[in-house]
Amino acid sequence: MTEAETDAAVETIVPANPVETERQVEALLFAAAEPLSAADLAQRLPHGADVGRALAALRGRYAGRGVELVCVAERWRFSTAPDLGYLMTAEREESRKLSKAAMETLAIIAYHQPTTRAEIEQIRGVGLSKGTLDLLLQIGWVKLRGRRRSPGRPVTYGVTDAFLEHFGLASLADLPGASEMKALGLLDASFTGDFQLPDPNRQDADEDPLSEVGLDAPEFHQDFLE
Amino acid sequence: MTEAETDAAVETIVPANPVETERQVEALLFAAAEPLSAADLAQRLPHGADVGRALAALRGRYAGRGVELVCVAERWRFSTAPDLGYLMTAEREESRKLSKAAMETLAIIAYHQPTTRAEIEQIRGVGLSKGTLDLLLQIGWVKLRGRRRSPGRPVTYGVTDAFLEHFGLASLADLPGASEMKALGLLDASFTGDFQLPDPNRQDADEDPLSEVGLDAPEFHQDFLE
Amino acid sequence: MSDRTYQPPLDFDAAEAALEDGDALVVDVDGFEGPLDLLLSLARQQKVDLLAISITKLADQFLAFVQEARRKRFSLAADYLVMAAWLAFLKSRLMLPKKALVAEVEGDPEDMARELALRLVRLDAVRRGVEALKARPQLRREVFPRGDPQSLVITSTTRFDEDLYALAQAYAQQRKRAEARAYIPTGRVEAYPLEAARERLRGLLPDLEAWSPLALIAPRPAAGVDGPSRASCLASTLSAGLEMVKEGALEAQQAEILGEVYLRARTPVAASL
Repeated sequence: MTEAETDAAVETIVPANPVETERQVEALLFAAAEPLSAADLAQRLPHGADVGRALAALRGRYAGRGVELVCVAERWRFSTAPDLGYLMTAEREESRKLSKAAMETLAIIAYHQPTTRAEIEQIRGVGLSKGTLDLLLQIGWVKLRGRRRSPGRPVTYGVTDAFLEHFGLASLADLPGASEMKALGLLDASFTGDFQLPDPNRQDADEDPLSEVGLDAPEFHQDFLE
Repeated sequence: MTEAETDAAVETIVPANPVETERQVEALLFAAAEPLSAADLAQRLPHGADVGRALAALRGRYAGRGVELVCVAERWRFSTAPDLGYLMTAEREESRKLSKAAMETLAIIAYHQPTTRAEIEQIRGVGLSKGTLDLLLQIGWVKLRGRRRSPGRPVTYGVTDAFLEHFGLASLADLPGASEMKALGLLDASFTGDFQLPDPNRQDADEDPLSEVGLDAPEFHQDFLE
Repeated sequence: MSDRTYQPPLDFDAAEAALEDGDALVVDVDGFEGPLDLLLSLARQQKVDLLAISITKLADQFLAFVQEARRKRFSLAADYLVMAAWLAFLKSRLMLPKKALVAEVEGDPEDMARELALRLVRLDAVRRGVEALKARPQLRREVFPRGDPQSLVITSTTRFDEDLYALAQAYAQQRKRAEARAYIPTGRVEAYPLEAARERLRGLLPDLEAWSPLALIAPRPAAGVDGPSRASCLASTLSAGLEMVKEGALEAQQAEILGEVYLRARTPVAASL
């Protein structure tokens, strides 16, 4: 016999206290993941509880408050008062600049994708802090593409459609090339390094697509405990 | 000009109405998935709103109801009254039954933080099996705080906000019995003095007084990056 | 208190569980988590403030426990035996008259006893902390958060206003940096061998009766042909020339620092050959 059933057994003898029923309904509606019907509530309450009365009393109690008890399709739920909707939707928009490291990392991923963390570090000549890639992933400009078929099977990164959209590019082929950069004075005329624009359609032969690989997150604590 | 700024400009002329502020705070806390700090709330409310007063008023208004306003980890949330827990069979999570060792380790970390593995072992008088701390870290109740400035620079542990939220504690100072333990000097790491009991499990060189280290706790990223 | 009171409960399940966990040395046959745990449970049987417990009595109880366990052939973890030995020692010290002790060397037994009592108090406090925590209403066990939170919360959207120029700039700068860093001398620099320079100078000796500038003497690399650079030719010729000065075959002079170096064959040319 469960605790609730025990209670129910008791409640058949002692009639339900309306104040208590109201508290119970209030708690149930608050904690429920979806709206509940009067029948749902009755089922979960001690036998003999006057659910209708409790709902009416609660509706009255919450009227005009910041939260209201509403009935939709014969189901009840709490929801915030309609006139306060602006509080829920207001977005704070902050304009921010990416750090130099983040911008450079983004640029490398854009021009060299699919690329690995090690390659990024090699080109930048400095280690990449975890936060940098995380930030780019979080902004949604960089995504995991798959894994390189090389020892260690490192994860490969590429840019997203959101990246192209943000920078107003129709495709990766529209990234400024060496000649544009020279024209902009960003590169010396004498720059001769190999400079290839990524082929947007390129699927590296040595890359396993993401879907095939279990990118299980390693247990984070392993990294720190030893 | 952002919306918040617009509001602020208006509100400097019309002072915030306490009743309205209470409604707004109520709505925000109801709608929130996570506890909100007074600062979180203030940020979303028109300028000049007295959040503290609204919280106090709400706490009084909900006292004894089926839903209560509680302060956990220095943030605020509505939650169902503890005595009604038996009704929430549908919402109850299969509770993790922590082992005695894990529970004691958790308690030691909570009361003695920041504390090291060696100190935990010293207090319990037995070695700590590897899985115990891992489990607590994984649940998210314990975090790495930094390193002790003592030979070997051992890692120090502390409890998280999730721990405080789970046990409904407004802050560490609200740990049950903490003040009594403090009065008895039991939380003072140096209380055992120079003399050591024989203790084969103890890793020594860790008797420096507890001192807060300025190190950032390492961040836990969902580290699928490598 | 009779011996029965503290006879250990023989908890074989705990022992087996411990074996499976690989913790056999930590959790002992009797289910106590180490000697301190056992001591605490023995101390509680004295039903007094833990700080006021009789350590000699406690030592007796512990030693009896250890003896009993050995009699029943339970393997005891080493730390139980260490603790037993230490308690026997402490007890003997506590029973000695104070003046018989060499306190300076071995420490005050009263201090040691108080220390042990404090350790037990602290472990006991942790246990009570655990109970207090367990008694609290816990989230999703006794208290429940909003089951269906609304869309909101602090949706601070951050807009990054980076433009393509910044991107190209970031990339170009790195490529330049990488290029500078990646400078590797392209292969070996070919040098004009000293031997060759010496050989050549000897051949030229008959033509060097007058002071001749080094720049004219040194060979000029043919344009468009890979070979030693002009600088290398000059350097090697100078070196070879100085060696021959030392041998007495040549004379050298320089009018000023960094000025042109002139070479001339010494007069008794034939003698040196």
